[in-house]
Amino acid sequence: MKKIEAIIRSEKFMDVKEALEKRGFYGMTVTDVRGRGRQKGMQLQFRGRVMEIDLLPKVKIELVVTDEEVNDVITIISDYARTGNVGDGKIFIIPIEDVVRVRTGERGEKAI
Amino acid sequence: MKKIEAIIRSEKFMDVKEALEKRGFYGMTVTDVRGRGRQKGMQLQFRGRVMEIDLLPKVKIELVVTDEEVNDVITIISDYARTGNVGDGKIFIIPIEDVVRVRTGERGEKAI
Amino acid sequence: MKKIEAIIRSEKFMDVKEALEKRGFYGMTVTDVRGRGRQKGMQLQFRGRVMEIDLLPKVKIELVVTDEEVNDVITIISDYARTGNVGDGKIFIIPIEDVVRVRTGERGEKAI
Amino acid sequence: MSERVRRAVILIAIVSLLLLVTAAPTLAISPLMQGDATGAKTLKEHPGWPVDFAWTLICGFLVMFMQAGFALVETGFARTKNVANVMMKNLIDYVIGSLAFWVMGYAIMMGANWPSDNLGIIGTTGWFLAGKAYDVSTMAIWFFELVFCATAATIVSGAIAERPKFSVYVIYSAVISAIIYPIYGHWLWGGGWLSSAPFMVKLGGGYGALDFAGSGVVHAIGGYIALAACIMLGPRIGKYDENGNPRPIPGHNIAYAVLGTFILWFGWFGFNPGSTLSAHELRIAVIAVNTNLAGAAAAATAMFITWVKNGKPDVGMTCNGALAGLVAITAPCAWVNSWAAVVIGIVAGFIVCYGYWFLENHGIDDMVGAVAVHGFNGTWGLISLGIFADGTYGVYTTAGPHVTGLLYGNPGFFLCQLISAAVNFAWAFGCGLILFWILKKTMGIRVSPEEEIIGLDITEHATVAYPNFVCTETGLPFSIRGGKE
Amino acid sequence: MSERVRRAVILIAIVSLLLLVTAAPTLAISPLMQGDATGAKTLKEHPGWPVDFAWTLICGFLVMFMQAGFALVETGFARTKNVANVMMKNLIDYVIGSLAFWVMGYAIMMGANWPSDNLGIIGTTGWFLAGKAYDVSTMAIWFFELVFCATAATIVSGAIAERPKFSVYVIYSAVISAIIYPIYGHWLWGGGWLSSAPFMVKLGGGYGALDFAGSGVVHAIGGYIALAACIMLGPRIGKYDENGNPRPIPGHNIAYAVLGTFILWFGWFGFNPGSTLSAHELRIAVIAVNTNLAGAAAAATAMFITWVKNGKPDVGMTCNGALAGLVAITAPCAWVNSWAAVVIGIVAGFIVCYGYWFLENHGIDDMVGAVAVHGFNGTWGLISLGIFADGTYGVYTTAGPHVTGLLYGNPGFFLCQLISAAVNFAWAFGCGLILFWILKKTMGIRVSPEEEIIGLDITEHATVAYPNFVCTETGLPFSIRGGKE
Amino acid sequence: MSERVRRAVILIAIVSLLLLVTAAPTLAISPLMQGDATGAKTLKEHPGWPVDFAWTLICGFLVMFMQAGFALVETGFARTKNVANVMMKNLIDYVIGSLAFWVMGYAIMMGANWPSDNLGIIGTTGWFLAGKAYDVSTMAIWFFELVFCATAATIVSGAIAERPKFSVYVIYSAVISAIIYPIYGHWLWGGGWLSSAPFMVKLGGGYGALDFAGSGVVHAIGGYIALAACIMLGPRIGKYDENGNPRPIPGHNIAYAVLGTFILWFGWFGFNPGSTLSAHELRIAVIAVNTNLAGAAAAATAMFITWVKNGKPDVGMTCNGALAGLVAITAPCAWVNSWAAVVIGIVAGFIVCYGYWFLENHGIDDMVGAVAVHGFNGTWGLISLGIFADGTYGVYTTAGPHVTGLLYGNPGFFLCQLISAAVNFAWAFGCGLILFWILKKTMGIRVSPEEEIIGLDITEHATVAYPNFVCTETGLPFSIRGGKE
Ligand SMILES: Nc1ncnc2c1ncn2[C@@H]1O[C@H](COP(=O)(O)OP(=O)(O)O)[C@@H](O)[C@H]1O
Ligand SMILES: Nc1ncnc2c1ncn2[C@@H]1O[C@H](COP(=O)(O)OP(=O)(O)O)[C@@H](O)[C@H]1O
Ligand SMILES: Nc1ncnc2c1ncn2[C@@H]1O[C@H](COP(=O)(O)OP(=O)(O)O)[C@@H](O)[C@H]1O
Repeated sequence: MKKIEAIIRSEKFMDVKEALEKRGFYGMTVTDVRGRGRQKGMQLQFRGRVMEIDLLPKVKIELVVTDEEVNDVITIISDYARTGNVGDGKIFIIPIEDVVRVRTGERGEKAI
Repeated sequence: MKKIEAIIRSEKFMDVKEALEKRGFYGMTVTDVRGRGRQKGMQLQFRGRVMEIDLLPKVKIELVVTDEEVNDVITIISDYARTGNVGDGKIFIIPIEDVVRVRTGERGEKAI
Repeated sequence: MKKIEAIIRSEKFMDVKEALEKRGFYGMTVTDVRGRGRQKGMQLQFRGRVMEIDLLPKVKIELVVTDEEVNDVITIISDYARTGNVGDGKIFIIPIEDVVRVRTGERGEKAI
Repeated sequence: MSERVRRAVILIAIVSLLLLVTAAPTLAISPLMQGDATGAKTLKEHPGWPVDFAWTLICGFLVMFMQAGFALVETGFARTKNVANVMMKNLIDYVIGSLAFWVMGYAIMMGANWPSDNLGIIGTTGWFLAGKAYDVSTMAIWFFELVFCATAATIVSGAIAERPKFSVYVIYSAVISAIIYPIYGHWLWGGGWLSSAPFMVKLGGGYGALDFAGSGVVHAIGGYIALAACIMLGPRIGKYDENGNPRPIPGHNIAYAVLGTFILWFGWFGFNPGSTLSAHELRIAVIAVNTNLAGAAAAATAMFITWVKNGKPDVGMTCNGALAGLVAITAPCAWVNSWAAVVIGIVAGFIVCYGYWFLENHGIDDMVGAVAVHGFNGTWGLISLGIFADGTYGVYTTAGPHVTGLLYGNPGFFLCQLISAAVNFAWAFGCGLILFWILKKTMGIRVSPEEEIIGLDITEHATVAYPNFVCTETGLPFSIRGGKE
Repeated sequence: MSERVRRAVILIAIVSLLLLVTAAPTLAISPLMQGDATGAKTLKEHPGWPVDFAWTLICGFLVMFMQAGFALVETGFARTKNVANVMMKNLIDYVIGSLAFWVMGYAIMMGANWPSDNLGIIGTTGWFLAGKAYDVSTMAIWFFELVFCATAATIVSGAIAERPKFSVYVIYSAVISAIIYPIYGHWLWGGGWLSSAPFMVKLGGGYGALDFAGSGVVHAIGGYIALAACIMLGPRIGKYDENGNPRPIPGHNIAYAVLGTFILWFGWFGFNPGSTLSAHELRIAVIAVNTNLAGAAAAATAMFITWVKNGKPDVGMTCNGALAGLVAITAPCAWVNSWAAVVIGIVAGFIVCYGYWFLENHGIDDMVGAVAVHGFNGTWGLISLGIFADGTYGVYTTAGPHVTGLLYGNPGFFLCQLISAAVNFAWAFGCGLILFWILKKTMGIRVSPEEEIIGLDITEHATVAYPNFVCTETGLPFSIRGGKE
Repeated sequence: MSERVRRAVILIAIVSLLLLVTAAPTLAISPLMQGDATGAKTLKEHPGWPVDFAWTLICGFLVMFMQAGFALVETGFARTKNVANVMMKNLIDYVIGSLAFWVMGYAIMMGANWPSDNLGIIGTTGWFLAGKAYDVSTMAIWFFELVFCATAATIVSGAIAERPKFSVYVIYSAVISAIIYPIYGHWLWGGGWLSSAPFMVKLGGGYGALDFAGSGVVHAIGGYIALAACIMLGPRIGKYDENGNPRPIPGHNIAYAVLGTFILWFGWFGFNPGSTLSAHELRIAVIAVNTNLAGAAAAATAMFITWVKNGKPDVGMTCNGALAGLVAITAPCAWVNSWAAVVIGIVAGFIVCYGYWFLENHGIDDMVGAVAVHGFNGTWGLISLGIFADGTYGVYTTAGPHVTGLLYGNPGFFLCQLISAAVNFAWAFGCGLILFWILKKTMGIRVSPEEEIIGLDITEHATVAYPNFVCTETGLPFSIRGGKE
């Protein structure tokens, strides 16, 4: 089992979520984060003085899936989160040793 | 060492925290997240029109523990976070290669 | 590749960020979390009655780096986040199996 | 639609119908038996009244605006999950109160005395503002009394917040505005027995119990009903630890609380000076000054008390202090000098701090401190009037007899005030207990523990106050361990 | 600096210059041709006027404060990413409106009738408040009319929020304040044809169309321009699902919305009673009472409607309900009794709920419900005045002829009101369509979809309303799937 | 309890005791030597005064409400970690100011002239509002002057926010309200030398320096004390980068800032028109119009300046612009025509933008822009009065001599105003420097860097303003790199 951690643009989240849902990936955990990378921030003003913001709001989606599903999920997320501009985000694949469903105590793949 | 990532109901957080504390698990990191899974969301209204919310607020607890402690912690969290209804949450076990205590620079298990 | 998860004091975040930037570590994802450990919380009052707060605001920095860079990053973070008092935080090193850059679909180290 | 709702709605439908049927005749198309609805006659008889009408109405507007102040203070002291509910309760008590006071509250409070002019128990004329009550003067007074009534009603919402059923609150709003508040109001301001019965007048030396702008009539009534309601409801989940020690549950927005305090202070200038109902009473200037000084003295006192106690000045308690001083000066504002106003304020500052902590230590979970602010200090207002009245102002008017208190040699009047304070407490607390006891036995007054934990916004209104924000209770207050005195 | 901005600035520079040049002569240093600028003469002729000036001005201040109420209601119903923009629009429409009404709005509205006294289409004197208009009475009326004009202007901002270009809004603000509002205002309040043309007066039986405080002149004008603007702009991205079913987009702060409602209610006491422009009209007391009762009845009605419909009382709709009642009573407030006020309010509560849902179901995305609140209920206000006027008050004054409606045997006046309502709708909706159509064809009225998704705070003002908060749309409203009726 | 607190408390105890002892005799039970406390005599002598009392008091209430406006603007421009502290300072300066002005401020400001009637330096009667000052007229004036005094005091809190010790602020509040403000106030409004010394009156041509509602007396005094305080405190940590370039530190809630601006604008209608102290001065209408136009013109100007400069209209600066215009018109409001009001406003818009940026570039870290808004524009208000006064209004009254400025041929009066502006700056800035220098040397005026970084809410009040929200400074402003001009 793997945990897929995708950091994407906030404004693409809804599309990604719907695409995942259509392919049967319903469970997920979402966090609001701020990130920076190649994307160089943006300019805001405060009382007429310009400033540079270098941490931009992003959404982090965490999905735990079986090993076989990993590539599917990666493809879906990449497809739907992409705009082609810097700042589209990253997907990290992290090994998961075990999963427990709190409600039933089930373990392993059937608990996902 | 493992990282235990538990996603539980917000309203159960206090109970879980106290239970962990009683068994000696004090250190933890907590994040507010939103999640969905089998639980099908809830209905709210806005200006009289009903809407379906499908991401519900959850609390994510992260605890890094030694390999031996993993099962203890899983049991405690499961016991105290359980209501028996869908939405009780999940626990993920993730391998940790090393831990550093910033204050002292200690590494490994003694840094937990 | 590894994911470095550092939980540090909020007020040290700016220093750490600048230090990382100077050594060329620009990409990162930041989350606001609350944590507890040896640090014993703080006292606040509400309407004249004193209370003990045991979860304190911390900042979590996530950086994905190549295996060679891990120690560098650990040193930088430790150096700049340290005050020498309890509550300075922890750094966890987590294995990463793959990284995908959403924009280009690149995978592995070149996607970091 | 749940059964409970269905029943509520049917009830309301029936009541409304009844009211309209009752109303129809009195509202009959011929305005024969009405008062001076155009105002022409009144103006002719009293050419100086325009300024008094303007004064009374504008001050009334300010008092109405206090609703926003209460809403903010209470919402600020509530947790995020109950914000919409607290706001809604504050809106709806004004709404329901307006209608209830129109239907019957006013008639009971300001109508003709029953059983006799000498011993007024309740008023009996002016239902629906129909007939003779369709008169410009009556309307002005109705409006002014309404906003006072609504103030009394709204006090309770903050004290009992975060746990009662919303439907219960709707019914409570109707009952206090239609019955509980008007009756004590009648006794003091409607020519009822406390102010006008011969034995009271004799005891006071020419006047019975007094209350200039409502420390007792408005604030203590609200405060002691709140006390009864808090007792009947019990404390919020998590308010007391296993050993029964109180745990603070901080409000979610201190900025709202301070803003609300400013709005209330602002509105109080309508409340107290406006209560002359006439700008020809130039004493309004003294009243404004006294009001302000008492509020300031009490706020400073409360601030210093917490500063000394915990080493840091507490913001919430300073707000409570300001309100406490304003409540306390409300009864005596027209009859004391500025030095006395400061002293009354200082004492109010002590009362609110120690009163609040005392109640909290004894199992009364009053979210905003309303009992200490409005109840205890309302009583202190009645009593301090009996002490400090300095003989420079008459019975709600410049003309004599001028009112004097204990310090100025009139122990009889001081006794009058003690009687009034005791009756006030008994009436409000008693009615509160009965009302909430009946509601508890019939429909139940408290939401379920699950609902309470999830928050009333979602469970009572299917809404979330701040949907775009990440809100949390994990840091505070869920992780509070044992408050310390 | 983008091209668009450059052009806007140049435009403004030219206009300003023109204005100053025009103004210069009239502002000439000699005050020869001015009115009574000191007020000495006016006071001598009308020694009773100080109270009327004080009343009119203070009520005007309250109406000005309604700007804050609108700003809060609208901001509360907007998403976090548009907060600064909505606030800014509310501030700037008052700013631009003040200047535009000074330059020409007032002259068109209250100036001497053109083409003839009998058939006034527009007013023609008082530009820049110069010359004869430099007079204390004129100034008082200017101020009072300005704050009404600004109310009409600001209604639109909430309806169309979250998508129009800010520059478009600036221009819109100028046009409504300088032209659209003043012209209909002239017809009703400036001696224009709807109120004073002989055929209207004959039809009404001694008076033409009436509107005491502006259900039609202010609210319906704003509401129907909003309707036109909503149609020209189209709904926000995400408001309708693939099947065209509306999806609720909850506002980010329900506490602001309720606070705003309280402030508006408070300000309405300036709006309605203040419209006598004189405290000598003791009828102000009746007006205050009617205003309050209609607001309360409508709020209660809206609450019960949602309670029955969805099983829980809705907070946002209750706020809308209160405002709907206040809008509806604004035209008839001086001419009806309290029973009628309650009935008018109850009907308003139904209109606002079903009106809002109807529009939402038909593709009109009105963020705050302004069309239902101000438009539909503005019309209902005009009509209800034609129905319920009970013959106890004259034409904006105590003196006769007293105004009667359908129920009291004057169908002619009822017809007058229907005509006025129809003209009102045609004028506002028509002008709105033309204005926004021209703007759409020339500069474009809507931001790009990308800008809309990012939010207008960043794209139009380069700012973030709450920089220290983590704000999210992932839970709400992005994850809403299909609203249900 | 820390040592610092202990000392503060003891100090306060001693002072209070002293005050009470001093007070006791004057407060003696016999009202023999008091003024007209009931108001009966005053009313008999001046039967027209009720409307003037009502006007003055209601306007005073509006000014008091400006405290809420200041609190919101300042809190909105502060970071989350200092919200409770900023709110508390705004509350407490009103509280302490009320008491200090009662004890001595009023006596110094409005008491009998010393050393001579011709050359008043300070006032000397009316301590504690006792004795002769227990009089309805005195009380009305006390109240009105108090709320002005509190405005001056509160201006400083926003400028120096996020770094001073709270205890220092308490002491500062007492000193400005008891001494600094009253003395300059006496010179202008208490019959002191600037307005009444023979050489000034001669220079002005029948009147000395004037200031209708306090551009100088209130705003510039507050603004220049703020400047001194900013210099003594130094900038906030992080305000300047290594090269000394300013970095913007955005406030946490732009909605509060705009709401506060609306409240201040609303309150200003009490501030300026109310300063006639009489509704018989029908000029109040002109004053209201001028006030509004200047605010609007300045807001529009500031908006366009930022729009041109950065390509987008800035919300915060537009708010500052509105306030700048209101400050500038405060002195001349009664003496100029509407065209001049617009011009004064436009200039104010430029002054506030470039003034603020200039100071920021020169190391003055003024969180809200108070020096530019209140200081520079206060001075501009005094000077513009000397330029534009058009001879249509007398010296605070309708009666002559009518005031004329430079443009209308009276350079002497223009000189008077320049002198007044210079004295004003010297007095405020000098006193500010001395006061904060003494406090710095004795108790220290600034919290430690650690405390500043953690935030004053926790370190000064042991509280958190929004405990249920996740607040962050990681996105903004901690990650701002170098502001650009
Ligand atoms: N090395 C990294 N470690 C952790 N998160 C990263 C890293 N690099 C980028 N990110 C996250 O990915 C987001 C997008 O990265 P960015 O480099 O701006 O875009 P792109 O991947 O399209 O080049 C960032 O905002 C940040 O949250
Ligand atoms: N595949 C998944 N990946 C990540 N998080 C998940 C996944 N499935 C569920 N979750 C998280 O667990 C929470 C509870 O899951 P849910 O399926 O509703 O309950 P249960 O586990 O009791 O069936 C969700 O709200 C979500 O935060
Ligand atoms: N076992 C743990 N698992 C996860 N997070 C931890 C753990 N222990 C500590 N932390 C995080 O590290 C932070 C600092 O830990 P603490 O023990 O207070 O300081 P120190 O590491 O300096 O002794 C905590 O606030 C918490 O967020």
